[in-house]
Amino acid sequence: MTHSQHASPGTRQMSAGTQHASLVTHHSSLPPYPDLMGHFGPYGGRYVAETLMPALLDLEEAYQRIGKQELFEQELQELLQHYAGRPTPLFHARRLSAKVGGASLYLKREDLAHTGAHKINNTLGQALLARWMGKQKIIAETGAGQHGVATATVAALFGMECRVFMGTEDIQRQAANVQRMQLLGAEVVPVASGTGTLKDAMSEAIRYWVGAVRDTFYVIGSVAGPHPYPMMVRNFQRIIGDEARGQMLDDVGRLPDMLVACVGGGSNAMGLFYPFLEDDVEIVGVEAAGLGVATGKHAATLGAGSIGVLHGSKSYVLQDGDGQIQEAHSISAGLDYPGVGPEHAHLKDCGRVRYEAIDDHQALAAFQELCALEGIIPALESSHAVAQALLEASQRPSSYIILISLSGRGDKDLGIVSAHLTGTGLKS
Amino acid sequence: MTHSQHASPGTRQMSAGTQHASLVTHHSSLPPYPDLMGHFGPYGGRYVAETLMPALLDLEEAYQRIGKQELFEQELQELLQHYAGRPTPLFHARRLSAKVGGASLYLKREDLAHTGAHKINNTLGQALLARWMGKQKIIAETGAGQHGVATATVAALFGMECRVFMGTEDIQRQAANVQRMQLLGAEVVPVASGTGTLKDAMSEAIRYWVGAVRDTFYVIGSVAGPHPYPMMVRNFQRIIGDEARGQMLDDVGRLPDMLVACVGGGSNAMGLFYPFLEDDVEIVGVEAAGLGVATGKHAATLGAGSIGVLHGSKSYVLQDGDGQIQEAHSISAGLDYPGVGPEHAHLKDCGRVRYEAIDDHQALAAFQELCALEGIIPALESSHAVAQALLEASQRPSSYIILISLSGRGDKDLGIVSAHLTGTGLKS
Amino acid sequence: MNRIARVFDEMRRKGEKALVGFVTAGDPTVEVSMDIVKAMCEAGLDILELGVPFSDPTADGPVIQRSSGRALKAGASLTTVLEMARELRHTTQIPIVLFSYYNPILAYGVDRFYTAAREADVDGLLVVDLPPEESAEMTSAWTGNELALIRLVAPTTPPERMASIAEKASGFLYLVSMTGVTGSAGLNLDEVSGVVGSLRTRARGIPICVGFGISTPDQVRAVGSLADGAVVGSAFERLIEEHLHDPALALRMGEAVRSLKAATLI
Amino acid sequence: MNRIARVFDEMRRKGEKALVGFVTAGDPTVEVSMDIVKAMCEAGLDILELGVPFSDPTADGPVIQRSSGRALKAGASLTTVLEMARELRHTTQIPIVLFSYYNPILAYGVDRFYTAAREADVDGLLVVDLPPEESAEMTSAWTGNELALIRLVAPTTPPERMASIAEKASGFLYLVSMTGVTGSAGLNLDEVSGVVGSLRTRARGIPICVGFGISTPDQVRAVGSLADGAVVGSAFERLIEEHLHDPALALRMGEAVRSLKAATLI
Ligand SMILES: Cc1ncc(COP(=O)(O)O)c(C=O)c1O
Ligand SMILES: Cc1ncc(COP(=O)(O)O)c(C=O)c1O
Repeated sequence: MTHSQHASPGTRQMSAGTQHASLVTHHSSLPPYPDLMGHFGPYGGRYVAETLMPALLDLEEAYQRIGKQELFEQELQELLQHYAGRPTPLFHARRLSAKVGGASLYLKREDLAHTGAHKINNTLGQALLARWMGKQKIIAETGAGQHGVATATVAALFGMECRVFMGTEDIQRQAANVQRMQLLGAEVVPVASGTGTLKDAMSEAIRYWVGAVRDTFYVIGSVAGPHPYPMMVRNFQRIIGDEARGQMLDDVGRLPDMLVACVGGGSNAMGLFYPFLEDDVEIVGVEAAGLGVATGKHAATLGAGSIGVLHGSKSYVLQDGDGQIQEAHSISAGLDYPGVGPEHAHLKDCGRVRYEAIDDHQALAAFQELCALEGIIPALESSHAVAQALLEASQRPSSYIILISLSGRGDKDLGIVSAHLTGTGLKS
Repeated sequence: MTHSQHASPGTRQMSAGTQHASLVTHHSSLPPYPDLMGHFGPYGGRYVAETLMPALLDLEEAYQRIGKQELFEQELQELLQHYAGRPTPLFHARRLSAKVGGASLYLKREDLAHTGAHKINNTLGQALLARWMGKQKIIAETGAGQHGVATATVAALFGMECRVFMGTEDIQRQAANVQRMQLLGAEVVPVASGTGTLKDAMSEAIRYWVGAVRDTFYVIGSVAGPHPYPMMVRNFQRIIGDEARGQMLDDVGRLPDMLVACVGGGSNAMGLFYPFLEDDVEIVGVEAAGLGVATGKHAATLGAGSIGVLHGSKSYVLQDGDGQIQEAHSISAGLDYPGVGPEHAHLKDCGRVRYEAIDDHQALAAFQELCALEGIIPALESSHAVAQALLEASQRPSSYIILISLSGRGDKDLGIVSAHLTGTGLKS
Repeated sequence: MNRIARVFDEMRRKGEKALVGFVTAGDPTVEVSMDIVKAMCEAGLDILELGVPFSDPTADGPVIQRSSGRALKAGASLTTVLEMARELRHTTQIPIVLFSYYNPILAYGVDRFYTAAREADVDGLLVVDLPPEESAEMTSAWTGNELALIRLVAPTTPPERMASIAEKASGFLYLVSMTGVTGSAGLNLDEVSGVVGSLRTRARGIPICVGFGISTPDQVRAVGSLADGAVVGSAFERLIEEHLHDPALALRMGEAVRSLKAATLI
Repeated sequence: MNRIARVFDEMRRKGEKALVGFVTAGDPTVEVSMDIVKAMCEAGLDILELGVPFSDPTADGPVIQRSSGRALKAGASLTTVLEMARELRHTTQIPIVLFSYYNPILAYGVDRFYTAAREADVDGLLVVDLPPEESAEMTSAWTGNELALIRLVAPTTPPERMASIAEKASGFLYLVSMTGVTGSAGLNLDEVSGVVGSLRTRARGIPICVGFGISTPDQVRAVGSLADGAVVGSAFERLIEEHLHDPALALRMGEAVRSLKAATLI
């Protein structure tokens, strides 16, 4: 998407048909990736049991074939606009900027997308692809429940059968989202194995898929999993960055100086970052430091993990010396994952993106700041990005612009937040 | 807003500066109203204690003076677009339409507005006006908590002190919204008097205002209360109808045949209806029939009430023979009010709008239908409109278009819905 | 000359100020309420304000809200209040002013109310939520003008507005002492003095009574030094509430009136 | 000729089919696991698959998930498994195939693993989540090719893909009997027969063993009539789970092997 497509200032336009069409984009500074095998440098790939390989090859073929068709593009754009509420606004957070007394902060408002997070961009894309491929059953894993809700939502919209795998621990801490999925007609399958969180939900979804692969489409919720998912999800999410890029040019007349997004699996971050990779823009991904990286109770996969293979792709993972996957910890269920999308691993290694980590306490404080200063209740996931942006902003002049991915709204987190605020005496 | 302003199909535009500028609109079929005293036919007016009269006169003067200024308009449009997420989409609910097998149903997606309902349109307008008037303190009443949240939100955005009055009964059934308001920095004042619901919250807000009128702006949440509120709130909400009208013309090429909206105080309904009043469009307002109008446990003020004066204006009210206000009942806290905006009373009397009532059971069924068929979880308030639209649609051909105001999202209602579905065996 | 005017004439002659007493009619029961009101009149009250209970009294603080609630529970209504007034006339010539929200009157029927109030020999009416802007619809339906229409003036009322209110007022002007609902604390005599002064020059000779926040003889005396009368309401209702089941309640109310009335004799 | 090839040669000669037995190494403890494995080998098992426990076994059903969990809790790791293999070699010449997910090997170091596996005299390796597309990165780091790389073929594998898989395979081809994780029920012999037939024409003579869902002697016999061997896994793990604290556990496992092995003698 070029600037000319956002030419009329003050209006919110959507140019149909181009946002995710370029499946492989060529960067001057970065080699084209992923390659045909789904590798982002040494990362990515397809590390799955043979039963699934043919399905992944089919999926990639179908995505490359269908995803490029104009009619598919049109349908998807229609849905993004009329159903998901795109484009989402770009908001200049003036009071937050003033408070921090440094750079100017802008928020890309994915919290206003239907179902309350960026996840819907991807589930609409994948479910539409499933429909074009003639699949009537979809499954998904979910942690915070946001991807589960977004999947259940599109399943309802398309009249598909939907099963969502969710850890028993997460079912407890995200009860409202469980109810939402059920109202939307999805079956929520509790996963008690392992730590009962997102990692185990994803493992279980893969297991189920192994058995149901012939007629079931697996809607993965982030830029993780085997190829073509990291590429495909990034392409469905790049609308965040494409829109934001155009909006910055329209509203401010220039690109931001920095992008900040939280990184769980990494889809909202890739969605925002991708269209800016060739620009002269600093890019920061923010992982969850949980109780602190030093305590071992965190989800800073890129910051403190090592290279491994989990859930079908090679990337950074949290693991012990024996290659056993470690439990992650974060106050936000959506970041509580010991893996990360392979493209992030690559962007880290080649230095294009800087990855930082924000702990539970900092995230909560940023959550409260945004509530009190701008009247926006962010998701705890997104609060990590806000917290990092506040740190960055404080060291920069007011002419410096930081664009934050506000990946979701915090309604789902009210229970957790109040428990923490009461428990820790952080009460505002 | 004229059609020409929505000329480019497929794009979502916002024309700055015109939506609510015409404070008094002249209808060919209806006399211009309200008159200078705030009367809509025999309804409306200012029935308040003398202490408040000067404030109301000031407010009206300020609104007429400031509301017309281009800079005010611009600021408001900016906020509506970049903060509240306007324009909200128009969505063709194909599966719902197919299921009912009659008219085509379109949804105006106020559920996607920031804070999850149309209420933000009005609170942005009023809080901005308060700011222009130099007031730093705002108060509000709330029932479902949506107006309270929307008020607390703009208070945070503008750095204002905010107090929200809420019935103790409603505090119980809308606990999440209480928490949201508190996180946003508002003080939620529990009102135990009377029935502990919206009516009493509004009475208490008025009482508080009587004492604090010199420096406090009262942000009323619907087209109720004394003049100029019914007119002002309608004008701040007419953006719903202005947008929808343009979107219908752009997307479908013609106006809808029917509008349907739920009526609590009546603000989302007036917001949608107002720009269509002179058009050849059937208009239906939907009140809450609660357990059934015959049981006496309902909120069908226009349908089963009589003329009276409540909370500062003359309109229909639910009252006994002695003029004592009766308790309303509805499964949806936002419709649970024994009064209704005076403009609706007028539109009823002059026959321009037909008012119907939908009971708890029907609303719940429509709630479930919309969840399961379209992946949209509506507010219980909005579910009343959906239910009525389904009834209307079933008796009409597929060429007939019904536009429904989806006034809010249902996240706030999950607890109530699940309690009812379990309790009544309605479980889908 | 009606009873209200006569009282203020008399006060002026005697060098006294008027003690205006408000109680909700029917609180705690219609019978006890009658006893209370009679005792108050016998104790020397100058003007009686009989409150019509209403479900949603937006201008009243908690004390009168609860009193209204008790009266409604006891079955009181505008009809009851009119009956009480009629019965009171058998024993007293005190000016009776009905104090009501508009809705009970509207539900009763505005013209029917006028007739009934006159039949009951009521002297005046104060409708707390009916400002001059809206009151024409009531008065124009009246079949005469023998009912004094008491008007409220608030501390927020600008001078020009005072004048136009006074123009339509009769009986007396009820000056609200502060911004707040009934029963609020914090009477500020300096402020009241200023507003009374401002109102006096625009009152066309209509007597001015000050109400809200007045509960002690000292306050009555102080207000009496500024205006033509003092209205006491919540203080009486508080007494009722504190002695709901006390058989000597009426006696106590009489005593309270006596001690307040004594403070009006300057 | 390595041990795996030798076994299939021998089977062919004897007119038997191979019984391939899978157990998770270290379940329930490393010691008991050694006893179990020894007993199984003594009881006539033809090929031993030693499972490397992994925290996130995405291709395994609940039984092997739990077994993996027990082994991890007991402290087992790839190092332990290699040690177990080395120790086993003191008492048996049975072909030992390590069955692992890729991550433990990656963490151990791919080249280091190759050396250690050869030192332990391991014969083959099956990495369940390493399809041919990705396996070059492992094998190219290997310092030799003495480790047979067992390949999976699934019912979803299209014919051309079977051929290309077979091309890179050595030891034997592991044909997954059904779409599903380990321990799934519902073995469909007609389907298996079709897939075996299809695979056979593309297998370049590499023996074919069928696994997943095989737990009874009848099933072993039936599969034996179609392929070169039957793999039994979850059935053994279920037995371990049911007799976790039974001192006769190893004996029972041996008995189970004997009764299944009997069914391979067609
Ligand atoms: C609001 C929100 N933001 C971020 C995330 C993390 O996912 P990702 O890193 O893929 O954007 C989640 C996951 O649930 C989420 O709900
Ligand atoms: C979603 C929603 N719709 C409708 C209403 C009713 O208000 P009104 O009739 O003013 O639109 C409310 C009130 O809380 C609401 O939250």
